[in-house]
Formats: sequence, structure tokens, C-alpha cells
Amino acid sequence: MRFNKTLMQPAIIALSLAQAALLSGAWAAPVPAPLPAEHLSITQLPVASPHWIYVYDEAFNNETDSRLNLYDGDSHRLLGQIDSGYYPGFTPSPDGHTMAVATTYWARGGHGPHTDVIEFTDTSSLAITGEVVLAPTRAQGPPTSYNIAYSKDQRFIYSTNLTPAASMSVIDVEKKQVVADFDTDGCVLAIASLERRVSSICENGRLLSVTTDDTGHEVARSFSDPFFDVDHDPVFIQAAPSQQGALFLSFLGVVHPVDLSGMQPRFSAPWSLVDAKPVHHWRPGGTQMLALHKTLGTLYVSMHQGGEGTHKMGGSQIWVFDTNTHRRVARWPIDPAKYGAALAVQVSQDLQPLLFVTTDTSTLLILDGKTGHLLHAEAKMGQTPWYLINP
Amino acid sequence: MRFNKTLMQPAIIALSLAQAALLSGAWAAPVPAPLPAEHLSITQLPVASPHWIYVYDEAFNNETDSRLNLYDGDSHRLLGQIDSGYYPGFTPSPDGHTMAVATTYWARGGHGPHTDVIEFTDTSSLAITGEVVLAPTRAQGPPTSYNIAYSKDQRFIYSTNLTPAASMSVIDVEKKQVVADFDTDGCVLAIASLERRVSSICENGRLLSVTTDDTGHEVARSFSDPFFDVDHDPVFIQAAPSQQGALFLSFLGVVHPVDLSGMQPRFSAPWSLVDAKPVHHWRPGGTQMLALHKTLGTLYVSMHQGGEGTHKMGGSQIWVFDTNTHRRVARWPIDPAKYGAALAVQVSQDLQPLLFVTTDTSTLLILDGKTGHLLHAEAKMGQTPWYLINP
Amino acid sequence: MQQRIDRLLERASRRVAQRTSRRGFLGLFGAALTGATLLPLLPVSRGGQALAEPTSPKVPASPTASDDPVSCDYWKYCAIDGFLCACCGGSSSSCPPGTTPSPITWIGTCHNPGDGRDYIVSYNDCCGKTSCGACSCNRNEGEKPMYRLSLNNDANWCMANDNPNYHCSVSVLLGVAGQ
Amino acid sequence: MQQRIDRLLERASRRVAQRTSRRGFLGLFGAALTGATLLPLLPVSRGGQALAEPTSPKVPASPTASDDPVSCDYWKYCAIDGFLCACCGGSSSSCPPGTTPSPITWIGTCHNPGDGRDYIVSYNDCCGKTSCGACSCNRNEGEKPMYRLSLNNDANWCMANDNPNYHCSVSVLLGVAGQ
Repeated sequence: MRFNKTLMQPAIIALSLAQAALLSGAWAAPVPAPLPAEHLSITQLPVASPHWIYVYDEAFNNETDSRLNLYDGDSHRLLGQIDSGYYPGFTPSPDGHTMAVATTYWARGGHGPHTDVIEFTDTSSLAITGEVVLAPTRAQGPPTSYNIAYSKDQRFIYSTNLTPAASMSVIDVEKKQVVADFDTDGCVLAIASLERRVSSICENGRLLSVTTDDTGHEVARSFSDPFFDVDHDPVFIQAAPSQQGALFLSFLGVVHPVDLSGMQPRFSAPWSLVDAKPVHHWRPGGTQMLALHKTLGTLYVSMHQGGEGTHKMGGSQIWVFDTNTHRRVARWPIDPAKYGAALAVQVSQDLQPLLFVTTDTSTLLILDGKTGHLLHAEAKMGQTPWYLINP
Repeated sequence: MRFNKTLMQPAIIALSLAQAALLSGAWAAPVPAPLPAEHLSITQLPVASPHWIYVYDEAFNNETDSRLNLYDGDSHRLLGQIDSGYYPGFTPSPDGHTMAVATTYWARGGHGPHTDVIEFTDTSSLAITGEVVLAPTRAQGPPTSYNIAYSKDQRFIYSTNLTPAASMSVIDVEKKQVVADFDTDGCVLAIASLERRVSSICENGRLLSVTTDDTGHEVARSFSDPFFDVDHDPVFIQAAPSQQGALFLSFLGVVHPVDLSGMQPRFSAPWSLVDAKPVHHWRPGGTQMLALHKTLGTLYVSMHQGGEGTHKMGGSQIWVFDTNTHRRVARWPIDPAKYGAALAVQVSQDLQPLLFVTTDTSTLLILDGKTGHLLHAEAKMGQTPWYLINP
Repeated sequence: MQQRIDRLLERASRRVAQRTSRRGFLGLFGAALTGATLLPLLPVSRGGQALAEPTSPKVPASPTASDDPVSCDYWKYCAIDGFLCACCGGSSSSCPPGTTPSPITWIGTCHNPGDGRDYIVSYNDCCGKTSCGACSCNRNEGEKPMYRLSLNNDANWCMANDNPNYHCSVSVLLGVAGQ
Repeated sequence: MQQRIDRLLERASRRVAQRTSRRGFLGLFGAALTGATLLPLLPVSRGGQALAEPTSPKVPASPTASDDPVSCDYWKYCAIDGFLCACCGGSSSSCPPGTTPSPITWIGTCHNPGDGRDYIVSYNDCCGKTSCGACSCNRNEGEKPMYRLSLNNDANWCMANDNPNYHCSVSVLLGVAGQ
């Protein structure tokens, strides 16, 4: 009884409402044509823009499912996604047509046999075009621009290994296979220079530089002098690529420019972002604390106030420097209470640059790279957006 | 210059501070013995408690990484985790010693060839003890108690397939292999009864019941009469296991008791949770909207106010019924503004029952199952805790 | 009457599914869904059920929101469950780059407040990458449990794709309901 | 002086790593870390660096919190980075059921406010299940970049396990620093 009532009553309402709708529709204004049928399709990416950005989401609570989210800084839309597995290394190819992702997969999600692999994604279609299986020794570390590197002539990829013994694998991009391995004497990361040279940072503050031949094998190696003090003021591994090589930055805010354009690495005089007064305690920090506009020479650094052990802390200000004069030209506040603290910064390399900032509350901020004006704040950019890569 | 100052100043501070610390320590009270060295170990689970609960986290934003979190309702601690892959089915074995998880994995994280598999985890060690590879046809649906089922004698597992053609695979638990498959005429889910019978729900509101022999093959099948109205008031597939079979619940709040203890399914008279007055609009909803204490006969239902299309909406109240008298014995408010709306409910089966509730803001609430008193609220229980399983 | 015909046709196609190989069936069903001439093959519309109780709190309230394809309130999304592809690099009817549309779908009937008509909508999943994670949207007007598969939005509709990994969902207008 | 010796020993063990098979090396290193007699083999302590600048905002402020193993402020966690195993079914020095401890570790030196001593702490990862996700804790007193590997908490220290999947981290007291 009760059961029947519950079922019947809505049906009666439905009938009378349907009739009412029909009647009111019949007496309304001239009837527009029905909407045409739509066709299911697949979106094609437009021509790449320098204002696109890959936002790397480590997905720290579900770390086997990290991804690169491609985002348009002008339209404020996600454009697509490249799955990047577990603790990946990544780098766009020199010609920009390919995103190489070195990562780890398991036969059973997060268990069972695992495979290290470099996957190649066509950046115009976001489809995977091929892969190279690696030895299961790939370095699994934080995101940097230097976990893997294309040789400058795009023929090889250098991929860092850590077991914890450190070595380098050389992948022939055309043949799609590992063609060589060499020991790096404990030095890590892959910073490419010249045609086919790769440099690594050593525990004593030196650079190891290894030159490979056209089969990918080592033909020469050399160690530089130490260029920073590992014990007292180490450099972050999240250096910024520069026109001549890379700009390193230390925990205490000292810039170490490294020139890799010659036969031997050259180190310009270090200069500091902060003055010596310890009362300030402004320091760089985060997961990608610096970004460099290569042609304008503008350096952006995420800065916070804190002491020893705060080098991963997000910033409350972006400090802007002219790398030619070493002068600070601006301090742009980030509102940590509103947007979170600034973990990663990246700047587009065109002449109307956008500054991209991700925070520890997963917000992506877009600032005018010249004025610091906040143009857009995009919330919910994944779980843990810890790195930003220009296309 | 500037550079040197920055480096040196802290070192001076450090020295004086270290000296101060030594001095003050030397003049203090009697020196306690140093803490002993610890030994790294692996925690052993204690004897299982009826107050443990498996919280299924779909991890909807990273769906290849779902998991079952084992939680102790008394100590309010996580006890461990079973990885459950992508869109899993799961069921504890009748003896409670094993958790069976049917899931899908890819060779490359979320791409490449995929494998459907049932994995067996020892519930006393949370270690995987074996697996059976399935045909790649496993039904990938919402979490229910009936995606897979052990036969009552624990010899076989019935696993639902959907391609979208519906069928059932029979897995021999001892031989660890698929031993049979049979078509289910479009009917889905696996509800085990008798020794080796499995029932499925059909699109016309009937139950298909298939009996298998000791090789796992079908020996008999029968269709019941329709026991609910699919078009006007369908039952949720998240039924609650009862002593005789299962308690189904409809979108509009009608309870359909199904007795599977005989040779043919028997359907008791449906009864309604709500009175007929449509002004109330109280309805069940969520991802696991009902829980039954089998021996006490107490039914808990997550209820919200809403109309057509709200059957997945979380509840603002838990309604409590005596299934013997069909009387509502309590309404317990959940504070959605504080804890989120109640998506899933489960009750421990002991005589001092705990009612577990997960919400759409990932909070796990623990209520006294007799009084409704809120005993504990645990925040951050994963991304999307959509189902609760008794150990 | 239409309901009964659609139901019969749905059963027929499911029988085809059971009797042919998985891939052969997909080719057939996929073609049916991309060709407008095969509209009568679609399963039962949701219009009737959607009207059965008019007080759904999920019905789009604001006319502004209801035309925005990145809003869950968009009228075409009346029975969608998942991530909106319009937030993931696609559009309301287009899959993001590098993903593959599902050839099989669930079906809804949604009321367009702009012209007062009910439209049949095919909800396709886009497959082959892991969860997009943006614009999670769960609306269930006329949605039914998994035993009424063609009206169910819980099943993984990427199930029949080469890669059954769910990424996001689109809504594709097929035509006016009841024509 | 101690620093120099430790550095030498660390280099020696890394050379062993390079010259022996991966598994052979692990067995050796694993033994070193579970046997208290091999303490001098440990890499440089973090005590010196931790004192180098005393204004760290991450130093535990409240004596109450600093003894709670499910709190990120627990004094033993001064250089931990990841999920606290004490929140994941383990304890501050024990891996959760079904996971496997890493045989290789990074090292910290933490100040115990309870007895005023500095202790050498081994941070082991527990491996073999996906991210625990509970009690994410990131403290970096004396932590160094990856080229100073034994003082680095960013590297996946499950790297050498049969299953290199990171689940959570423990802190194991090895002894008083400088003894």
C-alpha cells in the first residue's frame, strides 16, 4: 500500500507536467530550428605557442600516476596530458617536436616486475610514438631539467642512473636503443653541451664532462675545479638553462654562472641575490626556485624568509634580477594565504614573457613577466605541481 | 666579498652557540642515559578485530592507483594498505584469511597492453600470495559487494565480465586458474549462495541463478520472476548481504529482501523507508547507501532530500531501521557542512557495533552503532573513499 | 511504444555482442553511433524518467551556466559522470589530443532551456590516458544501475577500447528526442 | 676529522657499489646498516650543518609535539621527506605490514630536546606498495642535493629494492652523534 503510493504519485505529476509543457510550448514565440546533431571528434592541437607550459604533477599521494599537463597561458585552458609514470625524468627535444619521458612502470600497477623506459610523445598530437627500454637502474629523483638530456644535435639522449652507483646511459634516438653506458664516478645529472657532451655534478662540487662519439661511446672526460662549497653552501640541482650553459643557485642565494660553450667549463664570478645582513634571512626555496629568460637575461627566484633546512620551502615573493648588472629590479609578492607559497617558477622565452608560478596549494599563477601583474590564477592544477617546462 | 660574508657569518654564530649549549649542559641536572639504538623492523598485524574496516579509495583523480586502506575503528589508526589497481572488484574470503582483488593493470602505467587479474592478499600479513590472470573482459564498474564472489565453500570465485556482453568467469581458487565461463544473458554481478550457486541481476528485474559443479561448470540455471520495477523504481546494485541472502534497496527507498537460502530465490514483501508524502523527498543515496547488521537485524541508510537523479547524492542523515518490524528506530544527523555528505556506510558485525561512514570530503566518521554517538572523525581518508568492507 | 522498440533493439544488439567476436561487435556498434541515419537504434530515451519528478536539485538553475561547456550545469551534461573533456583539452563533444573515443556509450535525454526541446545525447568516454582530474561532474537524470547498461554512467565505457583507461567524458547531441 | 673519515668511507662504499653486482652490494650495505657495530661506516653527520644557522623555523617548537611519532614535529624526523610510516600501519622505526625496508638510507643528525643529545638517525624508506598518502612530512635540516647522496632525502631510497615503489619513511636511531 505505502509502497504503491510511493511509486504512483510521481507518475501522476509527470503526466500533468508534460501536458503543461506541451501546451505552453505550443503558444510561445516563433519556434527556432532544432540544434544540429554533433559529431564526436578528437581535438587537434593548434600551432604551439611560447605561452604554453607543461605543468608537471608528481601526484605525490599516487606517485605511480604522475603526469605533464599542457596548459595555455593565454586562453587559460588545459590542452592535454602526457602520462609520465613514476619519478620521471623529462625533456623536450631540441626541435620541440618530441617530449621524452624516462620513467618506471610495474607489471602490476605498483608491484610485480618493473621496467624502466624512455617514451617519446609527439608534441603536436600528444600520442606516444615509441619507446626505448632501459636497464632497471634509472635515477629516481626530484624533477629537474637535467634528469635526462638530448645531445645538442638531437641524435642521443643521456639518461642518469643511480643504484646508488652513478652512471650514464646513452640512447640512440634514431635506432631507439641503448648504445652505451659509462660510469660517472659518483656524479649525477645530465647537462648537455657542445655537440655531444654531457656534464654531471659531483659530490665535491666539480663538474664531470664526458664527450661521446657518433656511436654514443665515451671518448674523453675531464673534471672541472670545484665551483661551489658543498658543505657550506651547496647549489640546488634545479639550475636554469642559460645561453652559454646553466645558472646554478645556492641555498644561501649565490648565483654561479657556468659557461659550457667552450672546450672546458668556465665559471664566472659568483654573485649573491641577498645582502649579507643575516637579519633578513631571505633565501631561495621550493622545487624549482629559479627561472631565467635567456635572451632578456632576467632571472626570477622564489624567495622566502627562513634559516637552515628551509631550502624546499615555498616563496612569498618572486625576486627579479638583471643577470647582466646583478641588480635586483623587482620584488613581486605572492599571497601565500590566498594562493599558497611559490614552489616552482618558469618564464616563457618570448619577448612578451609570462611568468608561471605553481604553489603548494596546487594553484598555477600567471604573471606578466615584465611588470609582475597577476594575469590569472588557476586552482586545482593536480595534486603536487612541482615543475614547469617550456614547450 | 658579499659572497664571503654570507658564507662566514653563520659559521661564527654556530661556534658560539655550540659552546653555549655545551656549557649549559655541563651544569644541568644528573645526565640521563642516551636512548638505545633502534632496530628497523616490519610491523606485524595483531589478531583481526571486528572493528577493523577496509576503506576503499577509488583515487578518482588517479584511478589506476586505487587502494584498500585497513583502519582500526578502536585505535583510530591505519593498519596497512592493499593496492587495488583500476576499477577493482574485491571480496574477503569466507574464512577471512584472504582478500581477493580483481583488477586491471597496464604494462606502461595507464597504457600499453593491459592484463586483468585476480590477486590474493593474506589478510594477516597484507602480502600478495598469488594471482590468477583473467581474460581481458572483467567488468569495470562501481565498487559493490558483488563484483566478484567466493562460492560459499570457498572453492571457486565467480567474476563478472562485461565487454559489453555480460558473462561470468569461474576461478578455481586451489588450482589458481580460470576453469569455466558462462554467458549470463545480459545479467550482471555475482551474488553467491548455497554451496556453489551464483545469482546476477537482469535488466528486466529478474535474478538469474546459475549452479556450478565441482569443476566450476554450469549445471543448472533459472530465472526468477521480476522482483522490482526497473523503469520506475530500480534497486541499487549496492545491496547489503543478509543472513538469508541480500537486502536490496530502491532509488525511492523501498526495501526488497531476497532469500537465497532455498532452491529458488524467494522475495519477501517490499517495505518502504519513507512515507508516501512527496513533500519530504527523503531518499537513499551515495555510493554505498545501506548497511545491515545481520544478527541484530539493524539497517542503516544514508538519506538525503532530493528528487529524480539524486540517487548518488550523499546523505545528511543516517536512518536506522529494525528490519523485523520495518520501523524506523532513529535518525542520526551527519553535519555535511562540517564533515561532508555521507556517501558510504558499513556496520561492524559484532554485538557492540561501530557504524562507519565516509563522506564526499574524504572524512571517515565512526559512530556508536547503537546510539549514533559520534566517536571519531578521521579526515583525509584518501581521495574518494567510496566503499567500506568488513574484514 | 518507442521505449519498447528501443528496448528490443538494445537487446538485439546485446545478443549480437554475445554471438560475435568482441572486435567485430565494436565495429558495428561504433558505426551505428557515428552515423546519424541509425538514430532509431538508440536505447530508450531518458525524457520520461527525467520528468517523473520535477524537483531535482541538479537541474541547471542559471541560464548563464547552462550554456557553458566547462560547467557541470551545462544542459547537455544531464547524465554525465566523470571529468568534462572540455576542461581536459577537448570540448563538450571532442576528445582531448592523444585520446581515443569509446565506440560504445550510454545515452541520456536532456532538456535544452534555450529552445525548450529535449535532445538525445550520447555520452562517450575518451580513453587511453589516466584520469584527467579536472572538472569532475556527476549528474544522474534518468540514470539507471548497471543492469540497465545503456542508461548507466558508472560502468567504464572505455571497457571495449584497445586501451580501457578512462580519461574524460563528452556529450554528443544526436537529435531531438521522440523524432 | 670524523667528517673526513666518514667521507672516505662513504666513497669507498660507493666504489664497492660500482665494482660489484647490484645485489651483492646491497647485501653488504644492508648488513652494515642493521648491525650496530658498523656505526663508524656511516656518512658524515648532519650535526655541524644543523648548527650552522640556528634560526630554522622547522625546529620543533613544542615539547609535546616533539615526542609524538605521528607528528611531523617529532624530533627524530629532522631530515625526513615523505609519508610517516607511523601513520601508515608502521611506527617511527617499523615498516607497515606487507612492505619491505630499504637496505640503503640517508642519514641525519637530530637534536633530542628530551636529553639534550644529538643522535644519528637512519631514514629508511618502506617499499613495495604505492604511496601511503598519510602524514606527508618534509623536513630538511642538514639535507643536501642529490650529488651528496647520503645526505639527500629527494632520491627514491627504494631504488635498490626488488620493488622500488615508495610507500613511506621511518627514522631509526643509530646512536649518539660523535661517539
